[in-house]
Amino acid sequence: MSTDSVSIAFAGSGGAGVLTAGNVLLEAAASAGWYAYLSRSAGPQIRGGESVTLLRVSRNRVESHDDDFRLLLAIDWRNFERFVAELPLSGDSLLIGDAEAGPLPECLAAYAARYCELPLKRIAKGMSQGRPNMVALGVLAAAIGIPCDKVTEALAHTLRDKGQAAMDAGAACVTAGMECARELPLIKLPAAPAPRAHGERLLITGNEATGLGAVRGGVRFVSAYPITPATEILEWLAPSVDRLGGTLVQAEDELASVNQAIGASFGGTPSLTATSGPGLALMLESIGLAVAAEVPIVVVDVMRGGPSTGIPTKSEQADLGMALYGLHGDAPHLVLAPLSVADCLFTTQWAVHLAEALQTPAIVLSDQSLGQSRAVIERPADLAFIGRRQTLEDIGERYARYAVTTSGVSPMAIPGMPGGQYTAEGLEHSEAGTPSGSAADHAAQLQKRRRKLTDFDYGTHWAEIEGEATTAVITWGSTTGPVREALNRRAVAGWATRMVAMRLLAPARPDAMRQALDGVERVLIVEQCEGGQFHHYLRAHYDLPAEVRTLCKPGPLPIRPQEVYTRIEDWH
Amino acid sequence: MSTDSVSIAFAGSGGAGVLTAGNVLLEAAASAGWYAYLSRSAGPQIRGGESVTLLRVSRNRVESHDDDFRLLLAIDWRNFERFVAELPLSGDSLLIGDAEAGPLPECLAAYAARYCELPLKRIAKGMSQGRPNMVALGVLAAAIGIPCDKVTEALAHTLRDKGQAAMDAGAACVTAGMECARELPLIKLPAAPAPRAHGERLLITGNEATGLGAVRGGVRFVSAYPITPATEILEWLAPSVDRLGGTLVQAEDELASVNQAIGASFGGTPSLTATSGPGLALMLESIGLAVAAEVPIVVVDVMRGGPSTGIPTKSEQADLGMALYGLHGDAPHLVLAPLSVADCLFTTQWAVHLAEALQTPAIVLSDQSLGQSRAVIERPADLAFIGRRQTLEDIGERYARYAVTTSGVSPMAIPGMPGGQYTAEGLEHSEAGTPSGSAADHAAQLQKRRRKLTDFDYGTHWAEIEGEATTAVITWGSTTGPVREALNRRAVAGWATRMVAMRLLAPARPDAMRQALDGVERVLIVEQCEGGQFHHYLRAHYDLPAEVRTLCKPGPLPIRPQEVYTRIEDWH
Amino acid sequence: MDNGIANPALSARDYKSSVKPVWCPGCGDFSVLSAITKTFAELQLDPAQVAVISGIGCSSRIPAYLNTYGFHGVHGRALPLGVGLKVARPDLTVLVTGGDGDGFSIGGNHFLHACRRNVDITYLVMDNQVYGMTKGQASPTTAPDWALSKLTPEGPGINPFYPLVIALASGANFIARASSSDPNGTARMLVDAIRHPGFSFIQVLSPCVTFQPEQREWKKLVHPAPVEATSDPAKAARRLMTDDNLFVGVLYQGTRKPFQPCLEADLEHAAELDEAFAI
Amino acid sequence: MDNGIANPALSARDYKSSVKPVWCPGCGDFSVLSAITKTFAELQLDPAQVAVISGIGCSSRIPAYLNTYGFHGVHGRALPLGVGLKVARPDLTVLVTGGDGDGFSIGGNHFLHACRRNVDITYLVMDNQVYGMTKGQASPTTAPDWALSKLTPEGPGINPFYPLVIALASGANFIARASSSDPNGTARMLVDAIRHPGFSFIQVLSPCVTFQPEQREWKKLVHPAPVEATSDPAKAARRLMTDDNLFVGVLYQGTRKPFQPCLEADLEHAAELDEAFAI
Ligand SMILES: Cc1ncc(C[n+]2csc(CCOP(=O)(O)OP(=O)(O)O)c2C)c(N)n1
Ligand SMILES: Cc1ncc(C[n+]2csc(CCOP(=O)(O)OP(=O)(O)O)c2C)c(N)n1
Ligand code: SF4
Ligand code: SF4
Ligand SMILES: [Mg+2]
Ligand SMILES: [Mg+2]
Repeated sequence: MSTDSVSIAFAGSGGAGVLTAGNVLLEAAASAGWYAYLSRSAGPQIRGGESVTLLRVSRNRVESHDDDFRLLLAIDWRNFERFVAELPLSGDSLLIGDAEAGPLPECLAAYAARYCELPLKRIAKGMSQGRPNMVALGVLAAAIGIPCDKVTEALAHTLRDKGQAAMDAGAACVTAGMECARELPLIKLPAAPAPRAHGERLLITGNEATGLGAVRGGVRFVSAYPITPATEILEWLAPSVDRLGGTLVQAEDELASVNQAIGASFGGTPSLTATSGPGLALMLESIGLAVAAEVPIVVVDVMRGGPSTGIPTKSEQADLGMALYGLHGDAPHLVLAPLSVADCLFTTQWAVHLAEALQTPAIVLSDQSLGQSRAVIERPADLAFIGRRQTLEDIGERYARYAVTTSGVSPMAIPGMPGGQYTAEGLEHSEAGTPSGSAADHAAQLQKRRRKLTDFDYGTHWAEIEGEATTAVITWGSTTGPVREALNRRAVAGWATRMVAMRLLAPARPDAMRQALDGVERVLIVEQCEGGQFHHYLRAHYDLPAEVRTLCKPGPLPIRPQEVYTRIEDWH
Repeated sequence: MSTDSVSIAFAGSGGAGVLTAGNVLLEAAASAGWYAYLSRSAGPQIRGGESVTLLRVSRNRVESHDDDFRLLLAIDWRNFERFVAELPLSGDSLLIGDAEAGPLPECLAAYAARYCELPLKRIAKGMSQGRPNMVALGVLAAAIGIPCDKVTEALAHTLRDKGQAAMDAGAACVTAGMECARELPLIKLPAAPAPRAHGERLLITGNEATGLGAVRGGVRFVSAYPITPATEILEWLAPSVDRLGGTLVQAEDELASVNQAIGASFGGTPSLTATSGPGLALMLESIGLAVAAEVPIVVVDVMRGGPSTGIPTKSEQADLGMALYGLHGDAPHLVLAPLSVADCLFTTQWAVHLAEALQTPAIVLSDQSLGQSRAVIERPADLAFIGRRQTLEDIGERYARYAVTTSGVSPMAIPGMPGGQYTAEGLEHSEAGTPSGSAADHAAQLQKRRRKLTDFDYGTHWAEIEGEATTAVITWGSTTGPVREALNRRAVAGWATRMVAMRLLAPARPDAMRQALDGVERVLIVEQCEGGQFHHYLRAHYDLPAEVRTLCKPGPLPIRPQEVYTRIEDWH
Repeated sequence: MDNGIANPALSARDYKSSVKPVWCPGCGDFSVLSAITKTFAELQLDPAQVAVISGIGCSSRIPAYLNTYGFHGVHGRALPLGVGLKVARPDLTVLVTGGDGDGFSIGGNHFLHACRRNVDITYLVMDNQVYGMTKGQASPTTAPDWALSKLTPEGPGINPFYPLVIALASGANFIARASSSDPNGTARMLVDAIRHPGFSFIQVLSPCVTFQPEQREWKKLVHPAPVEATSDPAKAARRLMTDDNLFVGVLYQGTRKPFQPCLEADLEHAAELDEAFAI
Repeated sequence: MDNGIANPALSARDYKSSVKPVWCPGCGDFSVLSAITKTFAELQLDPAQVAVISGIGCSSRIPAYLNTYGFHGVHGRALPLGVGLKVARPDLTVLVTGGDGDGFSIGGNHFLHACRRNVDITYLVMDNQVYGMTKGQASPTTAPDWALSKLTPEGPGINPFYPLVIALASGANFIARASSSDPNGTARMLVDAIRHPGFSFIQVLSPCVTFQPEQREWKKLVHPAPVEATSDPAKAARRLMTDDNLFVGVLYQGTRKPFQPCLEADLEHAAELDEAFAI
């Protein structure tokens, strides 16, 4: 458990407003200078079901949850047992319930000693427009020490469209809540870090950051078919890409959306679509077309629990195999994964750049835990690599769209360029693009399409590599958060460990990995997937040290730093 | 090059009828007691394009082509250069052309010394209803020594619907052709093996054998969407499954066909569909549903050149990755591959059995070279393992469709069974089938679905293992033919080699492989795929000896026995 | 558990399962669920002889709430599941259910072809002119100027999909519209639809109170069809030319023969088929 | 190579590429190809400003035979390729082509939704009532009793798909039927279709001489539409009720506004969007 941060949970059913209150607290903590990370878990109901908001506030950058929660406040306990597995508590966790909400549920009996009741509802009732969630907000703020003015500021911001009366009522509730928390044993946060200039940090979800990365990368056409948990990317992009002179089109299904993106990109516009596992499955045939016809597109898969419809609102890293190998035929393409909420921006932008530079589809594997969590992040620099496609410059005697060049990348004519006319072709073809079944053309085109990916200089972005040691942890995507935290704790405890968190999964780069594992004698592989897909991928494409361990766990529960820590410690 | 067999090629454009004549010769050789194997290659035209028929006749079982062709007869040379790569000739190959067809093409100049012209067209013109292909048939039969009566018998069989006059004309042409071949240097075949009773052997294509395996396995519902080179499976099944009291439905697309099969199987009828790469890609989402809802189906993918539309009429083994890993989420399922034309029957039947026994989808990876080739095979025994599903017997207090049993297989209620009502569910679910997002249910169901596959006793069928040696070749599917032939030649040359030809690809069975590789110090991996998909699969799931070599070549040219031979020989 | 054979008099509640719906309070789908159980009771169907098949969406959750066989498939593919099941098992009563997104957007092709194919199943679509489950995006039946989805902030801007028109144009054999505000009327219509041979289609106006709250008004706006059901497609087409999309009733009852291959064998053993290949 | 800008008078052959068609001798698609090149010449389109998009099938091979930009996509997905291209590049002339299998079977959903969406593209389907490329199976437009496919030896047995009816029912803005036996007439119609704003659909009867040889007779059977093109959908619908599927002419010319988002920016840099998240 981290000592630099405090993790709290806030539960309630129906329209109790725990998410609103949680977000106000997040915003308050952020503007007071802390880092923070918020996620939310809800029951299966479409609306009005029970839910819990999980918030972690920290002195340092933080983009995943801790091992356990120091404080749990419930406005009511309805169906609370649904969340208990997601809410590890420790012996000294503080539990707060509303006095009118009935007894502490059976499943929390072990923590009864640190349970106290507060009259949240009663206080709210006693105030004009009083709401228990706002009183609770005050309690929580006081309990961890978020300054009152920051909370009321954030509250005013949230309620700005509801009028002054609502804001005043909310502020009064918060004050009352803070008052009422006076007698609680407090769990003070370490002081906030030094204040930062406006705009140096962003408060953003992974899905929003993905959208931002897309438009920064130059995406100006987006096709959409809604699916949980990817929809927010599309919803954020709809007005945003529009303001930048592009557009978003809602398609009839994923077969249409991916082909719309391919069509738009054929026309020269960097294009993207976002989906989740079931939608990506439907797109695979056409992603293969983009490989063969060499049309850049970016497809974001915000992974959720599988297989099939699975657990649509929970996170898992189990679409890796599909993203890597799911296309028919030999179809080399790019697969990338953001390593944190912040990295959703960088990785998506990089994906656009790579797809455009290499004229190939890029699949970006985000997941629900990145996409739907909101965090304070450093504002990423406005990187230069806006997607640039190598387009036709001079028309030679005969333009050959699929010319076998040294790099494997062939200059692309864009409709409108005189003399560049060619047919983008999904059949195997000659350099000119004419359909061909000859062994020589097939081999040449297969090799060129592979070579352009393997020979490209990806620089150091392929992975985040930290620490010098003989023990290494290899991970990818969202599990990087808990891994990094575990390794930081090990460092504090005096144990060095190397971390290799992979951002670029395809093409495989065995040489880069060899260097990254130089001197490493044993590795732990961490992934959130029952079948060990990442582990098998590593075995298939890389040479690993003889001693390999795995921490492969399916969703929906996140992997906790302590699990990683223990799995390494056990080794000794 | 084999000395027990003779390989010949017969080329011609337009309606020259080289396929008909080739098939007559095949049938004649078969009924005279030889083994034989025929494949065909055609230009891109839908009809009337140039084509070449490749026939190998042998004393022993033969189900793939040899290294080169001893005889090439062309009725004309139009676009012949298209085929030249598929038609390796040796220095002593005999070339025959029609006297009126113009000079030997440039690309065959090297073989001019063994070229002779025959007046095929002129002879045909001189006869009533004479056709050059029939004259050529006589030439070929004489050249390799197929008895005249067998040829005329086979011809009569082929022309049975065209009337006596046509048969007589054909027979006269054959006789004239045989006559005209008198002066040729002959390439006599070794004597035919001893005659066999009618019905002990079959003359069949891989696609037909697949259909036969399906109905033998118990399939009684087939859904269809045409695609090259899988259509013939469906076309054979349409009337056949009907005669057995089932039916075939042509669907609007592959999304529909796979779901029709799942629906029919949910109703208790063993079901199958067949497709090729692009179609399988479209089916993946729904195959994941069959995994999650535990509904058996068989999907045959007759692989063709990829990626995308690729080379639809040519063979490749490059859909392996998609078949193994292409489903989203952790979705264990079966993947099998027939090892020869004959084995299409066994493997498909076994796939139906396994799918039914394990309540899961099975993907069968055949390919164009198996599916569209016709061969003489031993009639397979009528095996007992007709698909048997473990269905509901007693209704306990509460029937739990997805009960976590020791084997992982849960008795399945079939609509109509009183008290068995449940909802087949693609969402993660409890044992009862109620949607559940709980970590415990998810883990239990994921593990059960994996366990039922890994714990099943597959016996020895998972691979064909031959030879005792420290050097082994591992292969799968259709490349087994040339591998086996290469190893037989090595055996003749006094070198022992072990062969492991995998029929069951998923689930991976590392223990079985460990045993199969016991004592093996080095392995050669053979596959027809540019990207080394099989090689990576083996690395991912099995422990291989330190010394590993690969022979990974894309289509469309087949891997020849000599390539395998040389690749091993090089090692020394 | 009552399996419906011992006891000939089943009531609507005998067709309900114990699973609690995930729907929002007030959602129209509750009434549709009750219309379905009423229908089954009216027809005295053996629950074990009924299969209810769906795709994905709020409305597609229905099978789990019924005590019949059920299949909760993937998004948009309920119809081919139902078609395959019915063709292979003509003895079952097959009801396919789902939403406007599931049926007309991603599933539009199967709708077209199921109408053409005319297998004897019934397809009930709970039309709320929105994707409920994914939290409120435009569906094919949404008005072009509906600007409440973040995905299409200025409205989808495209011509709506008219389910009855398409059903008629592609050859459905029974076509009707119902309203969830009248579960008894819906049940009566569903009884007729199930009894009618061939492919029957019912569009049920079923409000999404969360994302299309103004649909609560539907119950006041719907009105009985001004004309009788017809078996003349031309008449039905003319009727639809002046459709306000709010009449409730049976539009069309055709006489096309259902698609149902005969499932009788004339061979006993599959191995008899080897003979064609014997040398 | 002539790029069409230097020379203002382009003839039909300037739009042909040097690739030799794979079609069977006598295939109707040859005439369609020539109708297309005639159309482009008539409109004097710059070949570099034209994109011809298709799926998979004999008919879908057309792009390679033209000297314009082209896209030979996957089976059934030509329309979304064309829609995406046109929306992102409204300056181009986008012609989508293909077959009845590609467009109405696997691609049926995109056809429905492209008609609704009304993007300003033209869709030309070479209807031969068969899957030519896969060697002769029934397509949606095949007669129910056509028993020449091994896949459906007793005929598909299902109601045909009526392309004009579906186009009208789902809101296409220009609807016509042509015959490959009259390439000049087809070209005239295609000129009108391309000029007409919004989604234009032309069904071209184009015989498959190999698998539907009796379609050679079409050239004798087709006849001009007995009535003028209308802009009234009801009138068009009535006209289709007595359709013998062999009239040739424009059925319907609507006035719906094409779907085309404005592509003007009001922000210069994407990074300006960060501000909404700034702390
Ligand atoms: C392949 C796929 N794409 C997208 C989704 C996400 N999704 C789930 S339900 C739904 C729409 C449901 O709308 P509708 O059918 O109208 O049902 P309602 O919720 O309105 O009853 C969508 C898009 C999915 N589950 N699968
Ligand atoms: C996903 C997929 N399924 C099936 C096929 C096989 N296929 C190729 S063309 C075709 C039908 C073509 O029919 P149509 O569009 O009418 O074109 P025609 O050949 O008649 O001109 C089919 C089924 C394919 N290429 N891809
Ligand atoms: S979101 Fe709409 S459709 Fe879904 S349950 Fe709620 S009210 Fe019903
Ligand atoms: S098969 Fe038919 S459609 Fe295809 S090229 Fe030949 S005639 Fe034309
Ligand atoms: Mg809906
Ligand atoms: Mg066709």
